[in-house]
Amino acid sequence: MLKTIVAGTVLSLALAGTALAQAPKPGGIANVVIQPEPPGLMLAMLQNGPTQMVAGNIYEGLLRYDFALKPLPGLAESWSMSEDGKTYTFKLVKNATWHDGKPFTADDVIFSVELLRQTHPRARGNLAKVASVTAPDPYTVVFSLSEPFGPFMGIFEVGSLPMIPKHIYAGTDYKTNPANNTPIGTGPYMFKEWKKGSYIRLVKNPNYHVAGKPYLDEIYWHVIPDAAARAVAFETGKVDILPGGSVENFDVPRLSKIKGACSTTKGWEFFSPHSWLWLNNRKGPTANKAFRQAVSYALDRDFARDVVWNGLGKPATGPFSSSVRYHDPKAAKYSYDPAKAKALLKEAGYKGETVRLLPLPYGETWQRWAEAAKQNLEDAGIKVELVATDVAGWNQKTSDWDYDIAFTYLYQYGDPALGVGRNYVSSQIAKGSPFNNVEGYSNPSVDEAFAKGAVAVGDDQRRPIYEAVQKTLVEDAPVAWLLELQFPTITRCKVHDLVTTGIGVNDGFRDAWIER
Amino acid sequence: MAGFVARRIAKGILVLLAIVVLNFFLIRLAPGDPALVMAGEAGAGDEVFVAQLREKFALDQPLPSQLAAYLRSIVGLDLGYSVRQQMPVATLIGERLPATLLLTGTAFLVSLSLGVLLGSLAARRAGTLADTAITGMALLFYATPLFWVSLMAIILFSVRLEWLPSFGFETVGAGYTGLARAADIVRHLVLPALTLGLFFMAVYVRMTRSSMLEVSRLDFVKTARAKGLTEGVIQRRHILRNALLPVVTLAGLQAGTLVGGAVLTETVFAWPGIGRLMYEALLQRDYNLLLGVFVVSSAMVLIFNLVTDVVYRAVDPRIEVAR
Amino acid sequence: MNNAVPLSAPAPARRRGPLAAFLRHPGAVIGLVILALVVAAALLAPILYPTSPWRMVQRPFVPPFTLERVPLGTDALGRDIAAGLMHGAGVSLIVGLVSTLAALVIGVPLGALAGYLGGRVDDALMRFTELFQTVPSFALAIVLVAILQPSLSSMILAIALVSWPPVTRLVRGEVLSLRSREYVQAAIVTGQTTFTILRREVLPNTLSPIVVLASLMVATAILLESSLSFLGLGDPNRMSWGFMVGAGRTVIRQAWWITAFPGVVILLTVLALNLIGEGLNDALNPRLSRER
Amino acid sequence: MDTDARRIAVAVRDLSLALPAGGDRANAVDGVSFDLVAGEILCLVGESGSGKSMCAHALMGLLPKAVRPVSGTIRLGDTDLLGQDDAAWRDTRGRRIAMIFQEPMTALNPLMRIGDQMAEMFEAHGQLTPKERRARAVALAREVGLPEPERIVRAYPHQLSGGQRQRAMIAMALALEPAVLVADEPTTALDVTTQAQILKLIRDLQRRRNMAVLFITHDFGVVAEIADRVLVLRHGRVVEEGPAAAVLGRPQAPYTRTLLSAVPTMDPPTRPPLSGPKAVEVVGLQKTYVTGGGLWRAPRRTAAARDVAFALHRGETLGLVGESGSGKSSVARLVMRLIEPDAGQVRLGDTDLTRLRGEALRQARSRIQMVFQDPFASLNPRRSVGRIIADGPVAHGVSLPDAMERARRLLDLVGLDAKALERFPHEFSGGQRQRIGIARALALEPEVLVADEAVSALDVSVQAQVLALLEDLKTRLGLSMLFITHDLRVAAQICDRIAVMRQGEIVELKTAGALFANPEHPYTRALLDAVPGRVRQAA
Repeated sequence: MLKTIVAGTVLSLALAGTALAQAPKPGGIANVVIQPEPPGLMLAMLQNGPTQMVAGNIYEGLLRYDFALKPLPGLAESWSMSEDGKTYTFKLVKNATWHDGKPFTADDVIFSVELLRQTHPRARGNLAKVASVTAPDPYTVVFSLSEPFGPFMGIFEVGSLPMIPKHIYAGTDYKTNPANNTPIGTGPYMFKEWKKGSYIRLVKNPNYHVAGKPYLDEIYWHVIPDAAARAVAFETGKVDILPGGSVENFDVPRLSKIKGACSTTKGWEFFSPHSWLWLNNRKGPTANKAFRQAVSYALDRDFARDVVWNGLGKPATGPFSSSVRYHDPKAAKYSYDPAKAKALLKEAGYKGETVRLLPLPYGETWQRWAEAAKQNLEDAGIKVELVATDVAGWNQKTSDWDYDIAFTYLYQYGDPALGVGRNYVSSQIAKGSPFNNVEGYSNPSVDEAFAKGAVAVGDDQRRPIYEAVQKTLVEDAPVAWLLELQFPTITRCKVHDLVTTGIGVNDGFRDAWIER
Repeated sequence: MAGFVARRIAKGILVLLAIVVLNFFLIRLAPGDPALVMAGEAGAGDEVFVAQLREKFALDQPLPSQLAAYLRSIVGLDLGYSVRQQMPVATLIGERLPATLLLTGTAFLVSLSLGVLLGSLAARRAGTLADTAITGMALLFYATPLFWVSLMAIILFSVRLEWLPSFGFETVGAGYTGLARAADIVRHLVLPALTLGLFFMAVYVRMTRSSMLEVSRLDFVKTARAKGLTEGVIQRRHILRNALLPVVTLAGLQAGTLVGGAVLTETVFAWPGIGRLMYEALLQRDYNLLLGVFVVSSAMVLIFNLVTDVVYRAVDPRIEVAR
Repeated sequence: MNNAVPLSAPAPARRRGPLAAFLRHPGAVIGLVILALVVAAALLAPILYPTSPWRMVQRPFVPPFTLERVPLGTDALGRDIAAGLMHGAGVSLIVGLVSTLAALVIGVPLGALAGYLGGRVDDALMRFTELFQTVPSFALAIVLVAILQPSLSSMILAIALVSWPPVTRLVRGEVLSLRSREYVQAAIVTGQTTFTILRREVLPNTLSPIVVLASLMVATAILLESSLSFLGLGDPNRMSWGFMVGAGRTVIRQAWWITAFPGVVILLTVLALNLIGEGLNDALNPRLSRER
Repeated sequence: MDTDARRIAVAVRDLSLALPAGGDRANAVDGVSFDLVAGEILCLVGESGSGKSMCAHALMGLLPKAVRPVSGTIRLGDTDLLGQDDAAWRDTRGRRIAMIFQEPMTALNPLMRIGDQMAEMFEAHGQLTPKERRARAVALAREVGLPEPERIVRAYPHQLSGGQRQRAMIAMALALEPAVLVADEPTTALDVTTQAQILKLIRDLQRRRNMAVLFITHDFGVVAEIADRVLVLRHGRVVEEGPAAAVLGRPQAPYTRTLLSAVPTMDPPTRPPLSGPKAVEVVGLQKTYVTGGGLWRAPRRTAAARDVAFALHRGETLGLVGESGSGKSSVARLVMRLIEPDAGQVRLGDTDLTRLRGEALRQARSRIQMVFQDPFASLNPRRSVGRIIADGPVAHGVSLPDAMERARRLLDLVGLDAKALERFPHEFSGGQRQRIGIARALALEPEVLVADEAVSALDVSVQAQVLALLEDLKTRLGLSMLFITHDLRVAAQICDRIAVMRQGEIVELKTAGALFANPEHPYTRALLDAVPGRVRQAA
């Protein structure tokens, strides 16, 4: 695990090295695909993927994270933690200004924390242990925690805790503030215009607080609803950048091989998207552990990766993605073994009831995957009916627990306390959200382990707790883990330094430049 | 005529209101709601978040009062507000409508004129090779799935031949103005308008042909022949003019549906029109926006039907009496 | 007033059977042959391809005409295109026929009532029909499928719900003209009940135009089904042609055959139905038939 | 007649026109010869299917595609028209031979102004300037007696009455002063008074311009009115030819004699007066049709029945005559309760038919039955003849076998073979169908028969047979009959009393003999005067 990260770092350094050989040249326009069209760009209100991708250029967080998820300076230039792990002090950059010219100060940070606690569900969870935020001087912010929180340094990237201008939002109704349509941040690019259904245009922020950056004059985010059309747009040179997930995976190998095209799978380390099948632990055949294990044995993950995902991603071994801290590869148990699946089904006393399988309504790849999974399960002797839904239907069915098996994938945010525990602890069993413990798994020992892991300080304390919990979960098979997903970013090779952190394209284009 | 128009408008408004009520309930029968969609897209969300969104969308109100509020605003010619897009529905539709009208209008005019031309040619040459070729081609286009032609057209003209752009309304960021911009838009327009128009052209070819054949058997055509008129004059002045009446009716019906019916073309060609807006609004359960699109496209249908009737009355002097 | 008998009196012998008229129409015969092949494919699919068409039988992207086992190649998951086409035939036919039948079941009685009863009933029914004709039909179909959530039955229902208004209008028009026909008046005069008159005198005589319209509606329904499936609104458990085109479009560049074959098959089927419709029209409505 | 003085305009010799294979005969027209002479009207007479219209169309080169000339010549001056090409035909049509058609309602382009359609005549032959053409159109309109010529040339066809349209057609045909005019049943679709005017117009114009006219008709009354010479056609062959007086007065061919004898005369036979009990009594019947209208427009009102009252005695035949739009058919339908009256009563014995509703009405209907006009539209094409006749009795509770037995008897009664039971309407001729219609009406053993133009669509010889049948049945079964017709000759033959209707009103009602001998109302007089052939017959 550690080794991979080191290797990754070395590789990225090597890439940085080649880039350094060519000095960045300012100027140029980046044409990027955005899919689907975001509902808005106000990052504190909306956390959709496309919103984050575009707004990551407009807003900034206090920190950024490298490929190994170590903190990098953002709007905070330095930081420190007290011995007891309960007090964190951030020094802010002094020359940052909002796009309307007002200076960025500690008051904005305090205001943002307050605002986000109301509007941002993930920030609300992440900030749960923050007792107070204070500003001893305009460029220093102190977070005091009620008890230690292991992953605290990992919650400050732009999508998780974006900085919002106090002078615009204070005292207003956040939801209807007109500035939501013309977002103002401190980021390297400023919002210019949005032609709904066509494109969003950002322009260079000339007063950006990092000298010499950014390099690009403008960024156009093109809305192209049809996946095939997006692929054609890249081929014909209409767009230069296809962020991860914007073309179907079937097209990735072909587009990557086009002359002058480069691709990277980096930039997703922070999110570490992890896919699995929700198995309804409450009722039906899936309530039976042996049946759930049978499902896991029946799935051909290598086929899914090689054929459905065109070789992208890797089979998931358990609840922790390999880029999440304390991932334990030894916890692995399930390989493709239809015979064993059949035996387990017999043991479970499965009598051929039809099981409803909910594909994830996010495009062709997921649909194909569901079709392939259905075949896998039927080969093992499970009778499966695919249930078609759209996004709204899927969300309703999963959050109302009205399913037997459902595809999903979720971000893990680098730390088990931020992105893993929510799916397995019993306190997170609640209707109305598709992201909590939807499967309804309840195990007191797991609950306790995740509680302890979150407040333990230091890797030495946290690692054994999490390794144990991985073993328990794999054995109980509350869900059937599938693949660690990779969403390669495809660009023209003349676009440099687009992906420089573990947050990838979502971290903004502040380092990117185009060779001309 | 003014009375007729007023009567039709009054009737149209009633139909529109009925459509609003019907669709209002219809849409809400769909599983899920906009709050869930947004929560889902966010990749994170708890009950508080979803509840906040519901409040924001005014979904926490009882259904009848939501309908009453909507009807009130509709009567005031206000299509409401899309909370999801953070914009008034009218603005959103207003931004998309010109593109749709351009696309469907072009497709309509091209298909109508080509269809009538080819259809009358086929009728005149009924039974000959030219007739067989034209009707065969029309039948082929009529039977071809629109989306399939679109895909094939993109492959051929955009990818293989690189003659025409494959998607979008114009070259974004090229900074064209004036004529250059118009030319650019036209280049983008060609493929979607043609593929959309092919089907309708087929319809008009068939309609014109059969209508002309039917009219050509009427007595007054014999009268015209008995006058010693040339075949061209007979075809043009006597047959075609009368044969066009049913075509006008059909065209009126279709011009209306073209407004809302270009979902497929707009999706495949990434044309920023309201057909696509409707589909997206549906998937996002953006109720106000979806209803707004329905209201506007239905209103368009009614307007086009009215225009057709007015045209019909202008062309056919008999109507006044028949009514 | 004096209705002279037409120029060439239709002597009894001149009337030829509609079947003969139909079979003399070369297009209709071609259409019939194609349709027969499609029906045969649907019937033979479970025999020739007993395993599910969803089964991954070969490596993905096998081009057509290279492997004997998969003559038309495989799709992105290695499923047999030929098997998909065969099994899809059934779905297309079922959707086409059942939705058309459903539309007729809605449309014919409404049209008959409106046309025969006239007055307020007619007015009310026509306003109702207008309502459905004013909303763009494809958009309405999409919304309906989305509401009901995609499945074979919801698709059939949606297609039926958007395609009945023309039936109603046609039947109404026919009934309206038949109502004043003398043999209908004769039936009234001889004291037959309204229901009997509709069933015995009126509706049988609207049959020809309805049959013609229905054949075209089946074609349109198959197109609609494929369009909905193309947008991903099809039944995920049924292999259908529209689904195949939709699933193949993302890989159309690498594997043209995945989209091309089902596209061609849809085209041919719809074409066949249209040809049959034209043939039926010529045979059953000789008034409208082509130039002698 | 001096042959040298006759200027032959068109000479038709041995003309044969072939029908497509598979028809009931090989040739539509078989070896027909005739001359069209300047200043003379040649009437081509025959029943339907005689080929008379084909001859007319052959003269214009307007034969249907399937009909080909196989032999013979049509000489116009030095040219054989049959041999000329399309361009020559176009030059001939309108300029040298012009034609008017049967249906003035459909023979004019509905979308063009009358004047423009007249002007087209000049345009087609490259004559005059557009301005002159318009002036000539007005002059022509005036010549054919159209009212307000300046205005009417700007009108559309639908704004004209049937007679005015036929005048417009004639004006068009005369525009280029053709030597020959072909008139194909030009007055058949017109009311009798209008017919008289149009016949007079044609006659006048023909004399004034010294044209040769080929006049196609099936009506011997019209022949008597207008013909100089007559040519009788049967099955495409000439049966008899000669001067009008000779053919009408001393017909040689048996067929001609049969035809002529079938034409009803204007002298009603003397009938014993009837004053038995009233079978039907109609009191104060009112019906006004309201069309169009709405919030912003005043509706158009047409009176179909204005205070109509009459009684029909048992065993009596009451004729209801009038022109189109007089309301006679509406009265028939009101009596049948096929339409609802605005006011008034129809009493059937003691029963007030207008009061009955639903089931009671359905039951009462068996007492009064109807025979319809159109033999092709009055029988359901999809039901066997047996079922058509039996449906009524079955609806009134008779078992199907009994009803079929009754149908068999009725077929025998109306003179049809019992085998007809199993067959379908399209297998029968018009006259046979009308017999089936009568059988259907009789199946319910009614007291009253309403015959609405029951013989109007039939050829004259068939018409005579059906009339005889009706007469016979009425007497044998003791029926009363309300007989609606536009044809005064028919009315004279069959009716005991006759009511003359105009604009929804009965203007005169008396016995047939009295009405013809001594018409009182001016409208009745006008109607009687207009009957074609009356003058010559009287002379």
